[in-house]
Amino acid sequence: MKVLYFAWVRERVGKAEEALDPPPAVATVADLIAWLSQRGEEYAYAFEKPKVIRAAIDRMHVNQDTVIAGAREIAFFPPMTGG
Amino acid sequence: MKVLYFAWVRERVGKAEEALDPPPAVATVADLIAWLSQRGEEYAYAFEKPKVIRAAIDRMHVNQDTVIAGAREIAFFPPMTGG
Amino acid sequence: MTVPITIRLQEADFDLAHEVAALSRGRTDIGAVVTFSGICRGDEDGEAIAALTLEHYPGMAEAEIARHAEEAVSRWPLTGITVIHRYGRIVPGENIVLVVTASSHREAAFQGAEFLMDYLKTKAPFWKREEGASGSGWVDAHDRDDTAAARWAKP
Amino acid sequence: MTVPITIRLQEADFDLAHEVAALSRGRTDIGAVVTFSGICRGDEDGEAIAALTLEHYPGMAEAEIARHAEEAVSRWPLTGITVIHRYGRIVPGENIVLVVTASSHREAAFQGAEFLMDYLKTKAPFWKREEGASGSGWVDAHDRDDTAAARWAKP
Repeated sequence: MKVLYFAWVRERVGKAEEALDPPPAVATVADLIAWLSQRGEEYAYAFEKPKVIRAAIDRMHVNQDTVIAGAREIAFFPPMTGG
Repeated sequence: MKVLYFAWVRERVGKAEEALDPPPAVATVADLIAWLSQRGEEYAYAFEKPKVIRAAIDRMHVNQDTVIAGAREIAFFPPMTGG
Repeated sequence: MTVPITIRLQEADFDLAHEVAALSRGRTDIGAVVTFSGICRGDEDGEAIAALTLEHYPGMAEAEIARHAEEAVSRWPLTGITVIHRYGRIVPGENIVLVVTASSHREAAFQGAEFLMDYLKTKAPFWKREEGASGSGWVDAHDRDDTAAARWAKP
Repeated sequence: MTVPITIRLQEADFDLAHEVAALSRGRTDIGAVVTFSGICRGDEDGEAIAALTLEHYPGMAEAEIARHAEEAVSRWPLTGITVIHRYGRIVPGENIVLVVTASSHREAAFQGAEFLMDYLKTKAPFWKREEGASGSGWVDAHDRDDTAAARWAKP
């Protein structure tokens, strides 16, 4: 799956997107955040306050208990500040 | 005092303004409406539903129980429909 | 700082972009500008309208609008207000009224514009006469406009 | 009749008058047009701002705005919507966002514009980075924007 990062999540992770293939035990968005957090310091920093992180699956806002099976594109970002 | 009429009150009275000098017994706006209504058919028609009529004294909205003493300009008109 | 308030009653049309630019040009304290344009529609409750004619009470109309603009400034942190109301004959598609409010934040700009429009509809001394397919006549006041204006009444 | 909805994300500035004209030209079913312009201010909570940089999620931003525009059309009798949101670097005094709503009556136009702005502030995937006097950083989301958006939640 394609994983995208925006705003300070992108800056902390150090990249805007990457292709990832998490193990089957990573079932939900929250699982994916926990799994990512273990991938290195930059991820641990980006996801240090997981409750602040917003997520979208295939360009729709989702809660962190949403199942990620079948997702093509998952994005992580801070609360939106547009308008 | 100067008395002004607007919109359909003006059309029914048949004039836009006139100078009037009502007798001292005409104390309030309601009194003035009643006194005007006796001045002729055109006035009776304009003021046939006195509760519908709005009034202003010296360009400020007033209720019909407002005293008219000292007024320089009194206007009568239907409910406003601007905007 | 005095809040710039512009009020004009005129027969001529107005230009939305010009009025917004006049209010905000050279300023960096404005974060939100709301405009309301009231336009003459081609039908009213299903009946075709050929034109509206707007009568007003010169002198009182300006004063009433100015009082309400000052009240809006006292109630919300507005940084500018423009109100233009036309009178005379207006055909469908033409502008009738413009309200522009500026503020640092959007809530004040929206609230100020709604407040001013509700008052213009119910308190400003203007009267509309409609030329319709079946003759012409004065427009009746709408209860819904009084209801809208009542929400701004202070306790 | 299908309600015309125009949504654009762009780096370039927009022209308010052009967008309003594009929405209303040649139509006589519009009685009210509300516009909201969001403008980059020169200070935020007292600190001078040199510029904002807006990042967005291409693809999702358009889709999110379109969904909310459709929802606005389903909730109020709107006859047209235009939403333009800029991205990239924006200096004080420049436009950030434009919402235009048209309706036959003013209530729907105001409500639709406020609804869309509250959602743009809280749900559309845009992020602002500020360049201030004491460095630069991402703008925090405001609780007051969530509160504003929550008033539109359906029971």
